[in-house]
Amino acid sequence: MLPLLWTIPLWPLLGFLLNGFFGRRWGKKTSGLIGCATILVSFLMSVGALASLLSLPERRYLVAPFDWIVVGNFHVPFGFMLDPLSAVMILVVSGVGFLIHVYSVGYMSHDPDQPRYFSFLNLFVFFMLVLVLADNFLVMYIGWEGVGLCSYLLIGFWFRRPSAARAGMKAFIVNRIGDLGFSLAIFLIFWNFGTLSFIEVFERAPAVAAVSGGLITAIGLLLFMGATGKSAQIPLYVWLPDAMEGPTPVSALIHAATMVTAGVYMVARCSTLFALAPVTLAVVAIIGAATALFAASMALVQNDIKKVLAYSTISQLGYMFLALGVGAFAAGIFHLMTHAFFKALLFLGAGSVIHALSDEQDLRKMGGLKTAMPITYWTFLIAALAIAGVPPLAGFVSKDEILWQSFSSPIGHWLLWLVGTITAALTAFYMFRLVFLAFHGQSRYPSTVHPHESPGSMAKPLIALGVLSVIGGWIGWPKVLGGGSWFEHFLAPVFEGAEARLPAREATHSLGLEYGLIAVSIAVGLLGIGWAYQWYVKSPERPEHLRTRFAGLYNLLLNKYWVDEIYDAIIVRPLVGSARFLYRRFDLAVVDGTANGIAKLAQTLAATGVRTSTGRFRLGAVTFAFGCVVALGWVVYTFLRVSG
Amino acid sequence: MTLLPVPLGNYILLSGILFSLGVIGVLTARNAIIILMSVELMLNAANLLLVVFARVHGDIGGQVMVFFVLTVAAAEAAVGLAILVAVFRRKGSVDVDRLNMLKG
Amino acid sequence: MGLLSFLIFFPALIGVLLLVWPNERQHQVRTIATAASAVQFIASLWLWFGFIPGSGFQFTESIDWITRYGIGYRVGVDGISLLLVLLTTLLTIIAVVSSFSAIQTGRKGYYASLLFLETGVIGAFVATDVFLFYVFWEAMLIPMYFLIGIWGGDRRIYATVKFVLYTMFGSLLMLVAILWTYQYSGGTSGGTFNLFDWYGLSIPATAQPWLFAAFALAFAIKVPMFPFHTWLPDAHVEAPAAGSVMLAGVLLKLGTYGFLRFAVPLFPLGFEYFADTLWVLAVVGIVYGAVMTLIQDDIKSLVAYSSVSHLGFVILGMMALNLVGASGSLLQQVNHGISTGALFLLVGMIYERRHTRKIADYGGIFAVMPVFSIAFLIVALSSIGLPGTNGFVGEFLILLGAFRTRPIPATISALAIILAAGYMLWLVRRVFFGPIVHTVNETIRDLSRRELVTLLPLVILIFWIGIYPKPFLDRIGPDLQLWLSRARPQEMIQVAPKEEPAPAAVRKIPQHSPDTTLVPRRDAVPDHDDVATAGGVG
Amino acid sequence: MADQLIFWVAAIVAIIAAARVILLKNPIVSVLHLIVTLVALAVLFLQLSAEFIAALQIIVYAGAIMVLFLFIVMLLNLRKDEFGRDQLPWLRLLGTLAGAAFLAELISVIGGGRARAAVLPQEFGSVRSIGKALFGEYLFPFELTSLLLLAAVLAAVVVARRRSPSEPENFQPAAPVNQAAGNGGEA
Repeated sequence: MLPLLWTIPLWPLLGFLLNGFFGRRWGKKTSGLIGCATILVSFLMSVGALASLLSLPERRYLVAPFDWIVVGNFHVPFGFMLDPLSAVMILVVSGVGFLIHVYSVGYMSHDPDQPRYFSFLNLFVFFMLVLVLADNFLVMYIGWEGVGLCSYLLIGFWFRRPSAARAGMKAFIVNRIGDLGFSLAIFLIFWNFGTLSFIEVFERAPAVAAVSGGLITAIGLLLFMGATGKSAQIPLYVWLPDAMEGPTPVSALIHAATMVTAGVYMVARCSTLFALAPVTLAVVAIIGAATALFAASMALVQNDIKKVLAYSTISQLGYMFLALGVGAFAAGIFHLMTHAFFKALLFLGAGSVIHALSDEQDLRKMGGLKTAMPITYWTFLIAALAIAGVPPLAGFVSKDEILWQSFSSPIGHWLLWLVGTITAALTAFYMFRLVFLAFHGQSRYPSTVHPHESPGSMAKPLIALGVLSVIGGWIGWPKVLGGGSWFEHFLAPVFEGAEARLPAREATHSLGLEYGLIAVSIAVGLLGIGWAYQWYVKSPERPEHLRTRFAGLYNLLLNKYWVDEIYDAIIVRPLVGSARFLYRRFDLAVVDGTANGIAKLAQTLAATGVRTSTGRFRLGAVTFAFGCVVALGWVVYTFLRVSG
Repeated sequence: MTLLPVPLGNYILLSGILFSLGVIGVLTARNAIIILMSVELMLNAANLLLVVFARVHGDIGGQVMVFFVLTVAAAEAAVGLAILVAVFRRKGSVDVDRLNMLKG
Repeated sequence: MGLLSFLIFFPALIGVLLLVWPNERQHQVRTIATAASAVQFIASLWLWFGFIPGSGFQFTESIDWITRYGIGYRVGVDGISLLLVLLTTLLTIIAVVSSFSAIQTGRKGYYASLLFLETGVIGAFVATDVFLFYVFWEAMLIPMYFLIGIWGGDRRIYATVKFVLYTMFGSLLMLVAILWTYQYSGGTSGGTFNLFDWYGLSIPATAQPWLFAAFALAFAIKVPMFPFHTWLPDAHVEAPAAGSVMLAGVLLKLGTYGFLRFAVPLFPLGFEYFADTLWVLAVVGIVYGAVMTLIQDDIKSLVAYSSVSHLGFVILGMMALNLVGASGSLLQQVNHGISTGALFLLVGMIYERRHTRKIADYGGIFAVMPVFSIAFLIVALSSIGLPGTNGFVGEFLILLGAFRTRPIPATISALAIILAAGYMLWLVRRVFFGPIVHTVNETIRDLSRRELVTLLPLVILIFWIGIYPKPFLDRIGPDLQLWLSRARPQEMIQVAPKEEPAPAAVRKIPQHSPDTTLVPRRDAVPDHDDVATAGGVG
Repeated sequence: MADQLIFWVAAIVAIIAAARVILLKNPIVSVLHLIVTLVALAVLFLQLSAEFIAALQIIVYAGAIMVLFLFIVMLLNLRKDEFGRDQLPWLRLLGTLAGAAFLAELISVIGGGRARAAVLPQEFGSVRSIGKALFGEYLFPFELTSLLLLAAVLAAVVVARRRSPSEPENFQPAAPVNQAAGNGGEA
């Protein structure tokens, strides 16, 4: 199976081409079928690849179908690599992707442009698989910008809506800013390592680090800049909330499960580089924690169901980066996987709610859907519990592991743990605020709307994801709670390079402390749920009351700390303004002006010349006479000088 | 070896004076007739010198030159005056400043 | 009569034929022009397959013309000019086919001008005699003058006169420099205009800056580089669609080609003297061009200003003085020809339908013209350098190379790829997305079959070069290596190689140190290119 | 001694007459003064043994050309100069300046010179010697002068003839002074 590794991404590409060219002619039904089929095939192949990978002793398989760019000694093959890390990723991408495709068949059934939707979705999966399977930085960069393109296309899918088109453009440009950092890192890597392939770069990393540590830090920071762009961390997160303009399954696949995790995957993949630069790791951890808290705070007050989930995603990504920052690479990836399950489920659940209320997204116009949509409600509840960190669900396992690592890891810090724990509380609160507002209480939607449970094709994926959200955590059940933390061992070979570079982990952490922290995180989760219950079910008027008292704070959070407006004011508006000023004053006036000026100068010279010939010839006669005088004078002068 | 009545310099000086008067006449006069006559004056100044040097070098060529200058002067005067008549007929006056048809 | 001479004079011949074609049979003019440019393209394909990478100038012909002054009709093609000649023939046939419906008046003159333009440009690309190059360099201005002057928009006279005067001003200085260098080659007593001899000349260091400056100015105006770019938007806005395609696709490349063929290798010390200024001008050109593009309200001038930015990249690649940068620069010249050529074709198509170039007059076109919009999106993505398209390969190599030589300017220029994404996607949003504001836009018909056929080859090339650029890179590699050995003056190599290898660490790793490819000694380079006229048909 | 006296008298007369030619306003008087100058020069010619030239000077120059001038002046009835204010007064100054400059340059070159002259053959200035020269060495220029005179005659006739009879003879006298002089109306 492994030699066919490089065909895994080709299936979705085939789906893209088929749907792209013939989709309209074949109608919606078949285009949906093709879309799902290609993803299923690549999922099955991924499973097969994982199986055969397990049998390989050194857990790594490389294949390079052809040479992409060869100039002098700059040699970049179009190569793929399968190792435990990329195996996990392709499984998540194709697995969750397949479920979302099935869900989309139902969700997009009424949309005339369904073929175009499925072709773009398949193209996205293709680029994501290329990104994840790449064996060198440049092929990863293809996937990197490719997924950016697809998110642009899919966010702006309903292009008739100006806000969607604007959001798409914003997403692509902010991603591009991140990609700039990534490409600069690639340049630095090539010129200092002589190659771009992961294996060789990581082999040489220690030698280069020995010579100039600063270089590795610079590379690390630039790579992380790319990651913040793609995974929506401070300061480049502004595009994700607006990305909710796209169809909900798109948000589920791209803006929750796969694309946004590309940054986390990249940092994990380059763990050796990051491990060699403690400064960079610290930056990653701090930004991760800060983003988690910052995003969670904004999620508290959002009224749009998808916006809440968007900020929740940013916050959870912050967790993953926190894990990577403290050296717990495996924990980060584990949370990535579990997050993919329950966040996708949350989005799809929100999707079926919106679908049922005929495209109503405002929480204040929902309520009491518990009875009308039991499956959606229960699966949504499971996911909410998981994200809130209630054992034994997946969310608890991965989040707790991160919190523990951030505390216990030699390069971790208790402050990071504290921020993480506070965020966990906030997460539990806003999730259950959403649950109670949407599903409990009396219905606030207009009577004309009759919410109904979404059809089978949408319900089944919800159930599947629900199951995954529950059992997903068990494969990484930590030893301390009697599990085999199998997931960590599975990824160990990938991160052993990095582990070796990190300061040794003293094993003497007392078990008691670990249990204590686990208890604290569970308590915090329940606290959040109870707090939400208290405010939104017990006494619904309290949030109203608080809103008036802390109006300032409320508005600050509601308007997202006015970050968008600040960016617009300090970057976009001055840029466009100065461009217009430069164009009008400088380009047209000065540069073009000088060119036209020279032309005018020639004309004016000619005009003055003409004016002197007045036609009265006496003037001419005199000038002629003086000419003769001068000529004669010269003759006389030379004559005198000679004879003199 | 015979002698000139006066040293050569005087002749040249005389011719020079006559020539300058001619030039001044051409440049300052506003009546076309005067200008034409000044030109004749300049020609005569040249004739004088020709004759003087013919005498000094004993070469008859000088005087032949004067003969030719004379014919040229005659031709020039004829044409000049003809133009003058035409201008007068057209402009009603021979004031030179009226002739500015060649204005740029 | 070699293949190259055929490629040069065949279009001119057909052009004359078209001019004398009887008026009443006007409709045949189109078919003749298409047939001629098709034959021309196929002939140039022979060039592609017959070319042997790495063996210097091929298909060379040398006929004495004015022996008294050492002027000869010497032509030849090498890695540097091969791709550009192919680009010319491809764009010409596309230009011809695309103007069937656009041009109704004076068809004969129009197609004849296109063909004469092709003659002039190919002549300039393949001339290996500096005098011959100058003749073609001036000759190609005339057809372009007519193309813009007669079939252009409303301010065409101003635009075309400005274009010709601007270029003429530059090329006159170049003529002075050519004659000056001619003196060094022996002047009127035994001097020669043969480029290969000129490469061997040892021009004193004091004169090189002046000579380089003159050549560089002429080419900088043509590229166009920063201060001399204002003629480009006017020329493009007023030129007919096919005229713009040829102008952007091919004429601009003569500027950059000129640097590669003449200015830099002939006067390396002069090049080094002006290195800093050129670096600054390139970076300013890139960023300033991108910023200017941002706020254009006319599609054509937007694309024109973006060309200023793209060609700034080409110069940047050249300034990097390493194989990676140079290959990227040459490849980007071809890429720019393809993507900007396609953009002008597309703009021409909607101009034919709506007769306006203002962005504000459009909106929501995607719903009405899906095929057109997808084509435009693909070309737009290629122009902003999305991986998988040709733009990325060129731009990446350029930035990679430039980063090696001077990281700071390279980083600043890299900012322009964000601006590029900005202005292009903003254009796409305002034209294609959003609701249909002007009702007249609802009735535009989508692309006709003919229009699709003109776009197809360009889109295919966009993806071919993007995904598998190897055949192109292999063909240009060796000759660029030769160019580098000439561009970096001899003494530079002995004293302190400008290209000192990376920090010590890499030196420890023997096999993979970047770009310390052995630079052949100057004398080792086959000075007088007496390479047998391999592959020549004649 | 007599020779010197004759020279000085003739010279003085010539200079004064020439000066009055350009200074006087009345054209008729100017013509007469020019004739006086010519005669004075003729005298000098005689002194320099150029009898034929002197004769020519009197007969052709004074007799024919000056008579033509007089005729024209009479024909056009040019009375006292009634031209208006001079447009370019500074021009007059420049003119004199140019003349003076010529003279100065000439004077700076003269350098005295001596009175010696060559021994002359017997009938040096006579008609015979000039005739021999004219039809000998200078035959070709002589024929050319005939051509020149023919051209001049033709030109004079063509230019001076009245256009078509229909053309009204706008033979009005000079327009009143200031109006005409106003910045050359019909520029």
